[in-house]
Amino acid sequence: MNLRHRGARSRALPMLAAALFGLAAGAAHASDNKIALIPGGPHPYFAPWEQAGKDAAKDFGIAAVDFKVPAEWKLNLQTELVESLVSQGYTAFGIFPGDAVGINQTVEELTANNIPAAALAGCAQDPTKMSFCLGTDVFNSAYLGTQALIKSLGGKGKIVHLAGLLVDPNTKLRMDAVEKAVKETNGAVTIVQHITDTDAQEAADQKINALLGAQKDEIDGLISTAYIPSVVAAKSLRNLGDKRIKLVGIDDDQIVLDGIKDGFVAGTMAQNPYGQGYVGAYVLDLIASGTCTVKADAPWIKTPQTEHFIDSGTLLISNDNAATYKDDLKKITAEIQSTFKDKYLTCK
Amino acid sequence: MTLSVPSDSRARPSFLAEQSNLIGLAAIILLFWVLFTSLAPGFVSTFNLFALSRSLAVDVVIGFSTMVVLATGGMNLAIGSIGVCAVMASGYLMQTLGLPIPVAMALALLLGAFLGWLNGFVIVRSGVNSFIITLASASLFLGGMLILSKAQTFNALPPEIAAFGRMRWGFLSPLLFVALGLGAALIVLFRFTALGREILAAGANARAAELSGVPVGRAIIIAHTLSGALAASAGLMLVFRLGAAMPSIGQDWLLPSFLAPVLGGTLLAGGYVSVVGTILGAFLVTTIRSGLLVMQIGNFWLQLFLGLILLAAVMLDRYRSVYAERRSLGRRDSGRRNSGRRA
Amino acid sequence: MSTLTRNMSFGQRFLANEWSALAVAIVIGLVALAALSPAFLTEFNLYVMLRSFCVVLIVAFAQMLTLAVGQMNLSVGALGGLVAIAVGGMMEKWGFPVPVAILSGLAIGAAGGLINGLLTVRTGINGFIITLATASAFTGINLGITESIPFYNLPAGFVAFGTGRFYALPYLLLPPVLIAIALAFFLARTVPGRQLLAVGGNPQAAELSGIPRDRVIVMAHTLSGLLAAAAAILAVAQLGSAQPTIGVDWLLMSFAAPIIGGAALTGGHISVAATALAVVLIVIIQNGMVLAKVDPYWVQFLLGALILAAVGLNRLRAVRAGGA
Amino acid sequence: MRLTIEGIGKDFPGVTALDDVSFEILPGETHALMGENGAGKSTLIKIITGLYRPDRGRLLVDGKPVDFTSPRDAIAAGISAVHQERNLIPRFTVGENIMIERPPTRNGVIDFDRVHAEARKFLDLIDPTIDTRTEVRHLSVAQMQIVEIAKALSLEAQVLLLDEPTASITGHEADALFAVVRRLRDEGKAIVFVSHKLEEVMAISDRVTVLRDGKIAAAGEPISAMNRGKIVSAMIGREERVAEMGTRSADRSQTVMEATNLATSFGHKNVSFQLHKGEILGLYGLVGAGRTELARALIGDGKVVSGELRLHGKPVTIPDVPTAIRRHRLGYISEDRKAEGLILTHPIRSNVAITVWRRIASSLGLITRATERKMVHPLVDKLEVKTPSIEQAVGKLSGGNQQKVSIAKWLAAGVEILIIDEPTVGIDIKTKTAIHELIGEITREGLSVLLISSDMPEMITLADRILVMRDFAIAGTIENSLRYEPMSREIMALIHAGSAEASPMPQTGPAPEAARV
Repeated sequence: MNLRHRGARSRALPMLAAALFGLAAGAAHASDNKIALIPGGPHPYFAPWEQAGKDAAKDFGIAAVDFKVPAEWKLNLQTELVESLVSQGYTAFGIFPGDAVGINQTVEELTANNIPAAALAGCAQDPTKMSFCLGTDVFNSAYLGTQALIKSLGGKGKIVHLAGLLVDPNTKLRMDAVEKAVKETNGAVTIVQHITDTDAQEAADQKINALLGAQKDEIDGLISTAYIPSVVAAKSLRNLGDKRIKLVGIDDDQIVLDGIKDGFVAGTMAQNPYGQGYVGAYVLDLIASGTCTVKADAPWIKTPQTEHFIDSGTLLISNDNAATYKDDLKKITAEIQSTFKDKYLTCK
Repeated sequence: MTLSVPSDSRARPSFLAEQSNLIGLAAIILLFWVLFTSLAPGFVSTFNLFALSRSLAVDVVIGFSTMVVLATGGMNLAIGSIGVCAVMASGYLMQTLGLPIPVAMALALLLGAFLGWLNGFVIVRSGVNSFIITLASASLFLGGMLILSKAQTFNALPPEIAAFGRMRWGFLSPLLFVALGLGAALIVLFRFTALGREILAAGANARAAELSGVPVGRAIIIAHTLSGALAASAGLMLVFRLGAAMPSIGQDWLLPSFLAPVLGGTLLAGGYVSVVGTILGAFLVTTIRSGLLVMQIGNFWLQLFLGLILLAAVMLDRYRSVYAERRSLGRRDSGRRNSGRRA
Repeated sequence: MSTLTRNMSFGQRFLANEWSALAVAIVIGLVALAALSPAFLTEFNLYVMLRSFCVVLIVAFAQMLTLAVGQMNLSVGALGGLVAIAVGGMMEKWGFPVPVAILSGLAIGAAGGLINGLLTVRTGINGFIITLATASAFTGINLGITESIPFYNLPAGFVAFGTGRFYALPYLLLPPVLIAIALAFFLARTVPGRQLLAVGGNPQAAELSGIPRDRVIVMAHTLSGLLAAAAAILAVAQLGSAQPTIGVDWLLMSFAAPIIGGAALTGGHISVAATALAVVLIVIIQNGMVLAKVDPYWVQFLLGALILAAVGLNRLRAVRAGGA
Repeated sequence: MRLTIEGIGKDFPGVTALDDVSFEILPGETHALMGENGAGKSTLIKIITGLYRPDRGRLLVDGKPVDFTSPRDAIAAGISAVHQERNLIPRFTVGENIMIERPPTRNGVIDFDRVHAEARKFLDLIDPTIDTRTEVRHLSVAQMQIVEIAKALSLEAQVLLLDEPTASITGHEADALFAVVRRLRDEGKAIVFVSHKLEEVMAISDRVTVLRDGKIAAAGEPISAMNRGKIVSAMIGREERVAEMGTRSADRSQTVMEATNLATSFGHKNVSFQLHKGEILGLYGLVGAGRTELARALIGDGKVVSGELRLHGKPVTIPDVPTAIRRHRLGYISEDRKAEGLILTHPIRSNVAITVWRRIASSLGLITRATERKMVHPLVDKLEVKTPSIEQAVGKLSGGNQQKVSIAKWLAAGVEILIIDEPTVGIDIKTKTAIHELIGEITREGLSVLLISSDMPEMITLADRILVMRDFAIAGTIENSLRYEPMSREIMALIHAGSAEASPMPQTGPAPEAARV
């Protein structure tokens, strides 16, 4: 049940973008690689990966790019799925780590069998044999989100952090990020408390409403770093009719977007799942074919989790760009894909 | 229905009859293996067999951990929490304190045993249902672990740990042999020791056992201690498997821990366990899961097929045993009587 | 013996109630939290607590009914999830009117419970295993249909019901209260209700007394499924969207509340009032921990400690009342 | 209603339980059904009440064949029964238990006032002191039995089967029951009466059918044509043998257990007695007098709060049962074999060896089945436990054989003092004799026995001296003269001394020879 956060429903991200870049880059080198894109478990965030995989297969002439979902959010189900796909002849894996640390042993085994793997959407914790991590920088996203919240509060106030599963290592990172952003205000902003384990609907509903019930007059802002509490908090503020408390959430759930439109939510941190799947498949194909290798001295971003990070694009959706952010993400995807080879790979 | 047979004709019930349940289970597993092997060649690839053996090893030990408590007619909902406490302790001891691996492992096992003992002690002393006590202690232990570890992962363990997890003996993981070794020890315990017998007697009829001089309280405490140690073992096996000590281990153990022993014939009511049955029960579930994955059934629908096949398997086993019973009776209505009772 | 209950003082009679310790614990909790934080007794906080009480209570009842006949239903959550997305789907995709969707959802829940019951009785396989398997199947159907994507566009009136309130009383509280009353009445005063308890109390005796045991077990499972469905529909209203994840964390709580309320795992002994009080206690504990700004790392620990304390208090009561 | 049993047969694995059983139960008669345990009585009753279906033959009601598939069918046909097993719902009230088959309802809602009123009517026939609003779990065993009977009466069935209805009730209550039986008979109902107590059967039956090894040994013989000896020889297939107790010359010089002014956590006060080596000390009293509780306190399953307990002359305090067994060689056989005595699902081997596992384990703590068998076989042989194998689950044995296993267990443990609580409840005549002989034999080998029994003939047959207990205190001690008449008079006098409702003599059995059953 790990990492049930982030997520969005940008299914709509059209093939258009794919077709655009596909014509340029793909079709030339048909490959017989079978690539699997594996999320941590069933979650709406990953839905765009299916289309992204299909598009990538078509655009880049890959034999197969399949979206394979573990039956539940359990690390062992994810690793079993990976293992069985190896038995079925898959040659590369794009994985959202069901656990940032726990996945590494499996990746190590994959690379020992000359099967490359990349972390998509979320990173594995270094040291890891993942070729690279293309995703949302967990720390940075939480940091930027908190900064956005602080800005909307006018630089002062009391905030509460709503976080995901406590036993997930990423949760600790997010807590640190929030605290870092708060510390930079030199005491103008204070954290009242971190509320964790809010990734299940009912738990989130209960805890967040309890928080609002008890302290709605004392707190000024909410930063949510997980998918479900973002949705629940947006909804609760709307019920309460409270526009005073500012909320910055994560992901573009319809409820959150509506909240932004109606002024109950200050903003939300968008992620780019389609781009992660699409670019991830493209690069994995190059690596698995032996055409390219990962460059050691590329301009990687260093994060607390890994030294081989590529930002798939994080941007704040607010009232200003709620209508256009999808196009922004498309641009980012195109940009990453077209420059990836030169920036990060050494190719024959 | 007294069987008026003189006592000197003391034919033991045949080995086959006694083991018929296990044989039935084994036959069903065999059936699935034939099926999966013929439908999906990847199923018997060495890579898949290795992966299967490794998952099986952990599931078997988790099953044992619940089984020893089921023997007393109780439950242990805290095995996941005990497991993760042992895991984090081992991580701390190896990574932070730098203790040698065997020492750290031994201490972690000891911690698991101690937490199990604590469960047993409170259950016996308070006389409160083990379900409630272990429900509460599951929270307590997990909470204690979180307070102490701040949910930090230990991922700089000695490299030997991960190496052992990747090691292959033939095409099997050595972890499976560890699990089977534990199983052998449990068979000895329940068949050949006074303690094991006492645990079973306490589970079958605590009052009668007590009046026969069995220290029932002690038997229950020891069963829980053992359960704690086994939960810790399962946790440590995952440390080898994952090469890291993580606070999220153990959270999803509860259902598999019951599934394996109950499928294998261990009674929830207590008083009877089947070690081999638990191994076969875990084996059946692992086989089905792995087979479905290899056959590429489902994705999102996988759970449905898993449920249906599990249902089919238990029903097949049920009808096999009813059929066997009828043949030996030459009678029809025995099935009716047995129906329904008790989860 | 027969006059035992007659000659007791009020205090003794109170102690003899299964739920008295829970009631005491709840009062202590309320007083402590009210003293600790002025926000606790505000109208909105009371509303929040009552609202989070609703779904959990019905889930606890769903499990309680199978416990009553000495069975278990491990599929409460899975069935709930299935009903939740079915109701959501019917409203969003097919545009069913709300009452039709709700009735269909309840029917699906009852059908799922009926399947559990029939399989248990007809095959003679332990209900534990049957419901474990069907739980997996229900979840599979849920995920297969939704591919884990929730249904959002629910009728406004339905969603409004989930959030509306009359002062501190959420509208959402109405169904659980009605269900609790109906259930208490059903178990205490109707023939099928008594038969259900009789089968749990002594199955052989019930059968010899002409009670159709198998039919009663099937009935218990069916009602359990029905209640799981009711809880799921309520959860959908409460959350404002039909999430496939509804129900995933129901299982433990579904057992905890009836058992803390004194239900025996072996059947025959359950209490609607005590189960309800156990849910109240759990809700207060959880609310209190947010209110008291408990360090997240301590939340789990305190939850366990408080449950243990409540149980200990009840144990003490039982010993005092001589009912140990 | 005429119930015809025609050529009924029923098989179980490896055994034919009933074979070609035919007889008729007529309206307006009390029909005794006799037979030893295992003769097929219970199977027959289960067929008549719809729990089993016969493999051969058929049942006819008023000449028309019927096919019962469940107890509901039998009840609908007008047949009700008091079974040997306890068939009450513990957490339901007495009233509701009695009316459980057809609770009076109003608009579909159970009318509890009428439930209790109706139940009261039937309960009053036997025991007006039981409150219908008490939960059954608070009742004593005897009271539960009475509720069972009232429940069967409440159906107002045409055929009423009573399977050992007097097993655990007092003579007083039994008398009330017999009065009801006679009245029902006079109203034209048929009563089938199953009992091991010959005296009862002789006293209230009109006709008697005897089963032996699943076959009819006597079918519907008028009781006037039978006598005790004829019934017994029909049952066991030979002449009755009286327990041969041999000469009991207990040497009273050696006191193994001595209680002085004991008070216990159960409420006993001033309990004093002495038990000598090789002696059988009887402990008689009505149900509820505190006999079982005294046994419990003695073995450490309750607390002695004051007074002194000496074993072999040394003062002891026994904190728990294991200490009683291991250190003081003191054992207890419970009256409730199923709930407290044996582990029914486990084999004979485990049930006997349970007391000695620790002793027979090797230095590594290991026991093999072979070691256990070596220990268990001689005892099973010596006690003549009838079983195909010592791996047989104890639950599948007859009551008598179960009791033998209980005794074997304590012989294995090597106890010196054994407290035996109601050793022959629900055990048939032949086995009862064997159990009595067995108890005699073990005391001759030096064991001392504290015998608790409500069965007066049994007490007078076995005991050397009899302690009479009343209200958790010893009312007196009587030296056994072995003469039934004066002994029973003396005992009852002690029991009822000072009690307001001094009842007449117990109706357990006036026949003088009963003392040696």
